[in-house]
Amino acid sequence: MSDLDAFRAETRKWLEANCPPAMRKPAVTEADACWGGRNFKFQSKDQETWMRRMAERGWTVPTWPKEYGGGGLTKDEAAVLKQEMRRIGAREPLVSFGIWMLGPALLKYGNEAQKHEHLPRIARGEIRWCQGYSEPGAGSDLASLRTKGEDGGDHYVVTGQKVWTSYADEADMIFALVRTEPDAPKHEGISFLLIDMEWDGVSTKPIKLISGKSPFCETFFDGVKVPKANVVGKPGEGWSIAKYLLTHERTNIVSVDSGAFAGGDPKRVALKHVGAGDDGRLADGVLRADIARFEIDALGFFATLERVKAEADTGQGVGARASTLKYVGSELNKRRHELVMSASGADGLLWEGPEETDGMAARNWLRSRANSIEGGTTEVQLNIISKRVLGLPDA
Amino acid sequence: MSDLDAFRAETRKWLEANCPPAMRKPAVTEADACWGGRNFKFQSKDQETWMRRMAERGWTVPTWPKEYGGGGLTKDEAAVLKQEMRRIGAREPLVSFGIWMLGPALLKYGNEAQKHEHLPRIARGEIRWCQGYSEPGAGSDLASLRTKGEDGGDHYVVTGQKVWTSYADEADMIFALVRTEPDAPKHEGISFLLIDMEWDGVSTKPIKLISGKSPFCETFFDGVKVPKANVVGKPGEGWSIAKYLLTHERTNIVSVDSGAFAGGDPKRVALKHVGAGDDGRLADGVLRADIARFEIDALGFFATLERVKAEADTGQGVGARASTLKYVGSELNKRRHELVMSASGADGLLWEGPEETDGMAARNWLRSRANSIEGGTTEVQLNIISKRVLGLPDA
Amino acid sequence: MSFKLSEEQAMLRDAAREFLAEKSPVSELRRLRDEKNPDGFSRQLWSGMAEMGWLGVLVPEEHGGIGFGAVGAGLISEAMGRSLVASPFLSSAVLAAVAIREGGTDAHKAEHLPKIASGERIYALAADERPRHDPAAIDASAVRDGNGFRLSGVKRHIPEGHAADAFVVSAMLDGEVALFLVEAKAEGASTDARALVDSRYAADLTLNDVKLDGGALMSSGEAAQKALDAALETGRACLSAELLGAGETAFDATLDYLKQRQQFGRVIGTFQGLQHRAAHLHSELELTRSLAFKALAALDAGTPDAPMWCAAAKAKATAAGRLSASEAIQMFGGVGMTDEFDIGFFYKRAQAAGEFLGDDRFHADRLAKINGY
Amino acid sequence: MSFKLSEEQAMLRDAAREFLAEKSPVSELRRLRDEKNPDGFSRQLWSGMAEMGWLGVLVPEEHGGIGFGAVGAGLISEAMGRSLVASPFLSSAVLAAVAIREGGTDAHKAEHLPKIASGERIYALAADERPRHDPAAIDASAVRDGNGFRLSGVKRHIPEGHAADAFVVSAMLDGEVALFLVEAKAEGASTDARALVDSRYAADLTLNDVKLDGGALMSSGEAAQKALDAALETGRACLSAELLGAGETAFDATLDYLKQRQQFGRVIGTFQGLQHRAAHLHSELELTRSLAFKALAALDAGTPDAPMWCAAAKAKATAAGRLSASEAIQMFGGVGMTDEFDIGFFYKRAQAAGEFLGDDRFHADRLAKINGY
Repeated sequence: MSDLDAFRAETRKWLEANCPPAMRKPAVTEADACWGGRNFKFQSKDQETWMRRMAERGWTVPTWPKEYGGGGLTKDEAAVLKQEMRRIGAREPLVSFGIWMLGPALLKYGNEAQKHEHLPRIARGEIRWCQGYSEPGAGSDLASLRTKGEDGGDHYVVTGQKVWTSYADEADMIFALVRTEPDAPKHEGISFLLIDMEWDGVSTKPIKLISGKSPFCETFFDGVKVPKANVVGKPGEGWSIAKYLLTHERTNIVSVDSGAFAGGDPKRVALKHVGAGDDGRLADGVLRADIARFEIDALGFFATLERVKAEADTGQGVGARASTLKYVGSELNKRRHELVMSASGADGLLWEGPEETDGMAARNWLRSRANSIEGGTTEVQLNIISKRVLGLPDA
Repeated sequence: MSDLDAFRAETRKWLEANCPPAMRKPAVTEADACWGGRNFKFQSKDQETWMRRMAERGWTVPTWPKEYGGGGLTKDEAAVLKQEMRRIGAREPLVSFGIWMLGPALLKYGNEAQKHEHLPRIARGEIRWCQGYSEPGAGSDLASLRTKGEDGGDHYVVTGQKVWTSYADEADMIFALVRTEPDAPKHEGISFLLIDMEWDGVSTKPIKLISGKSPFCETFFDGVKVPKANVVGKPGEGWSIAKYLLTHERTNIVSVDSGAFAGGDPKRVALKHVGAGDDGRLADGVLRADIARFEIDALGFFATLERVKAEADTGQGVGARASTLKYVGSELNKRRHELVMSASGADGLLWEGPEETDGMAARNWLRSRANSIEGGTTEVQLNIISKRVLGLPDA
Repeated sequence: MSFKLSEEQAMLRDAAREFLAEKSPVSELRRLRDEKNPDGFSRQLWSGMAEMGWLGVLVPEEHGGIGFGAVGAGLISEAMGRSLVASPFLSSAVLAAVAIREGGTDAHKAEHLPKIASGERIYALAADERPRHDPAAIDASAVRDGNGFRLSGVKRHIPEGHAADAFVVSAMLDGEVALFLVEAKAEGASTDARALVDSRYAADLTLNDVKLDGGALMSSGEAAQKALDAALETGRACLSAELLGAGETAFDATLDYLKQRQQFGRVIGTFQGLQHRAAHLHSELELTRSLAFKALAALDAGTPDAPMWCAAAKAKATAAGRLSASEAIQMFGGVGMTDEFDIGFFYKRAQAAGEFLGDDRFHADRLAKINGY
Repeated sequence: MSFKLSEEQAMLRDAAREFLAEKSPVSELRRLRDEKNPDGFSRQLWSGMAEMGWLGVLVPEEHGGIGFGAVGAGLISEAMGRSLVASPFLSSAVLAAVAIREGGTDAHKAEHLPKIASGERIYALAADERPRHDPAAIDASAVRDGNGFRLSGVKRHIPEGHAADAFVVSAMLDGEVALFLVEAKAEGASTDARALVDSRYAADLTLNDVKLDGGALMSSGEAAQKALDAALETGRACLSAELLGAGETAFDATLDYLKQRQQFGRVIGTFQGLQHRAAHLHSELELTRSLAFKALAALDAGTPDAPMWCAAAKAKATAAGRLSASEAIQMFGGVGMTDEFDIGFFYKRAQAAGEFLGDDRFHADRLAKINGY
């Protein structure tokens, strides 16, 4: 038996013994996820037990080094763990921006003190992080940020405003891009700071979207004192770190799986709301044609995800192809929602009502419009494809 | 009875008496049109009679002044003449680039000698003109032309190459843009010259297109001596004249009428080749959907033509809107041919065969691809719309 | 049939644009929504519109209207689209007015048309029963009962139906379509208001063995079908004009934004990728304008191709209205997604107005049927 | 089912690309056309392909093939698409080979498959009878005659059918589909070669009371239908791969052109309007590649969803192939319209390969049927 087989057997046994049955059902609503943090209220005892048991083994962050609270697993072992969790339908024990974003940044750019201070708390779900990149008016031109950190000797005095800070109102800390060297060139005067949301001068305000309530906030810094020990990497190196994380984020798209389309499949909605005609087929031939073309593209998209993964396994990497997936996937999802709305007819227009699901179709449809804006707009992806993949020249 | 009514009565009577019955049937092939020129062979005695009778009255060019061989009609009278010709289905007695393009240019920019020399011969169908603007490699950037006219005292010595000169192999003369002032800025060193195709050093070669034979030629100038008396307008003014004519040409699009779609209506072709399904409707639902969407846009296009004409009548003019029509109309026509091909199935793929119509569908389809290239590409039209109609700024 | 507006029509258009821009800008819709106004529209504005004579735009002069025809109604609808005016105009002044005008007895016309024109009462057409527009699918039915009828069924998605005082209801009678005039307060009739995505309301009308006297029957058979069709086609053409107004206004806002918004040190309107999309959208709106007014004029002229033009207009206006608002959101970027900006209101209304009386897919399919394939 | 090629498959792909790029560049198609070659393909190249073993790619080893399966055939097809190789590969090595392999008796397999693999004889599948692909519409029919049959009908649009020595013909027998093996020289059989837009030939096969012996019947009923379907699906997946190869090559040529062509003092590849369209086209080709190989792999795996993948692949490949070639013409501009440039050949072949065995519309409609709507 190879080491990996032994690991698999062991893991399977441990999961069987330690994953509470309630944690083997798929998460349905956002509340089913464990986000951790100082003020997090566990939904159930099982949720807490599951998270703590996994954290104890470092398996909330399986590939991080053990000294920082991780599991110290190899990539192959982590893949086995994932497979075994899937096998029994086990939920992720902990989700957080700390795991997805800050962690990788600290592992690559942080100093030892920062790693020891922050990574274990992320791994154990003690501190919930949020991300402070975007600013009002900056849009796709992320580097045009104006939040400033004035040198106060051993600290910076930070003043400015961030926007689209998801869950800032529930987070304990924020990692933020701040312009600390005002005279440096645009991309070189930015630092990557770690800021506690409880410090004086930090406040947040939720953003209402066209789809209604949202996890997004505006976050304000009004003369917040941030110790220089909380700069990740070198002062002025913030842009490189942010770019590294953006690529990291985009690559994650590849982990989208087919389940993403559950709950709003245009053909099912159409068959329910429109029904079949005399020839036994969906009565509106034009809607049928549009759905068929959508399905062809959706099949193409998922087949491409599969292919890109297969090729990444053989060492070709995902790279700028992530932009193709981001572009196709987000446009496709908008089209899906648009078709669901068309197929739903007037029922889809419902905004609120006595049932909890009332208005869901419309709100999901509206929310989907942001798919081609957030995480790099469709226009930015097309620019990246045309330049980095196709090699077309800059103007 | 108003003067216009009197004119109508008189015209009706004259047409009745003078338009040979054979000339009251619609022109079907290109050969049915009378193009005139030194070497023109009339298709029939009737064709010749009709052209000569109309030319005698100046009605081949009804609004040109009488002194230049025109009819001297007012705009309203010319409209009445057109209506009366349509009433009996009378063909145009003479078609030519001289009438459509050179004539208007000479009327606006020519000197008296030029007008007296050239306009009457155009009106009487004696001289057939072609247009020499485009050059190999110039494409949309028309002004980047390199055909040069070196100053030889009382003449220019012209050397260079033109392309897309329609019917150059059948034309008697060419009006051409030639760079006569090599040191002037790009748009200011160009002159508008009148050149006889029989002069030494002029030669032509037909261009074969993807659709097969074409009226387009390459035209070569190898040290051709062109008297300075043959410069229209001032030397260096050629670009303004050409621009004036391009606008003139684009505005002509507005005279496209619904008959343009005759012979290749996707729904008719589909009903013939695909047939109806069990529900009595066109059997392929996706093809049906695409044809329906095409028809909606076609209705929209023709309604827009009608509206633009109505608004032009009330003095709003066509102006940059011609670009919208050009864009929509040419893309629509490409779509039409594409649908006809899809509806025809393998029959549409036929390239040649015993029947004269064999290969027509495919050749027309291929020819239509040039619609969005010739007369200003789709991209150029979109640029014009975005800048001149929408007021978006230049980069 | 002409694209030239008469002097009177041009005056109506200018008056409608001016009045509504002043009295009911988009902020008014936002206010109504934020204060959770139970009507979803302003009764005061409704009176104002009545005073302007607009509620009688499709009502003949002899019944207190101004008889400006479909083009007139379209011009008002277009102006309403420009600032997303919420009101029962479509239901009462268009759909119900035409249904009664074309399908009512002289007595119905004399009694109800003046009240529509004066705005004294609000009427609505109760035609649909399915989630997706399908006015031919009628399960509601009336049975004869003495001199009168008993009517049962559920009519759905009636725009502003919660505010209607009376309904024109399509139902089956003796195996044929018939139109009935039913009071909202009739015993057995009840409405159920539903808040929609566009911050307006639609109602389902439940008819539970409603007793009607003989005078409630407007018409039946072919006459009823013709009146119903006339009302629906006029409604579709007016919605096309409204979508045109909304689409053009969203586009204007986008153009303004493109001209001032900076990214990467450039005004974003200089990016050719956006320029070409804007030029395309402009063309789509040009086609929409032509089709909407062609359809309205064809209705006024009563030409047999009017249904084809109405189908083409509603299909194009739905698609172009949606494209205009969605391109607006995309070009505004993140702020376009926020409730703080007005663009979302345009996008939502485009969807609702697009869906009512059949969306682009419904009408493309219908156009194919009309044209024999 | 995996996207990873085996080592053998990767070698096949590389060999096919190399061999065909060298022996049969696009100029070869032009030469065949200009010299009015009556075959429309090179017999010498055909022998070369046979020597490489490719004509037996779908023939089991026991019958002289290499049995590389659909993925193998797709890799060869893709390489053929890259330089628009004209040959009866699709008809003989794919359609007829699979039809005989799946629907022939042991005797048919033993006799004909080795000849397909060796290239000694050319075979073709005669399935369609209508202008537009519709293999279920079969009017051709066979009647029993002693121990044999008499066969009549007209089968249409058989690619390279003019060069076929024998045909697999679908016809009705006793009210069921049946497959027959018919020699081109049989009395009463005649072909009529037609020059197509892509400078290749297709033939109509007229069967006028052709007398066949009992051994001509390959299979009938469900077995025949299954064999016919297997052949058609494999053909569709291979055409998808061919369209992918042609589409990618046209796109590469366009990218090269965009990088060097100057207009208005700039390389035109710097115009964002063109950049975004190129990026979109790239995405479409990525999806096409995934779908084509997913379909081929599903055929080899024999999974029940193979028809769905084949429909999706052929629909996408047809649309993307057409888009790639038409964008090429548009971006090349006027010169793209001239016969002198190669782009036109790609556009023409994209249309023909797109149409054969069903275009994007046919397959989108079919996908909807397969998926139950």
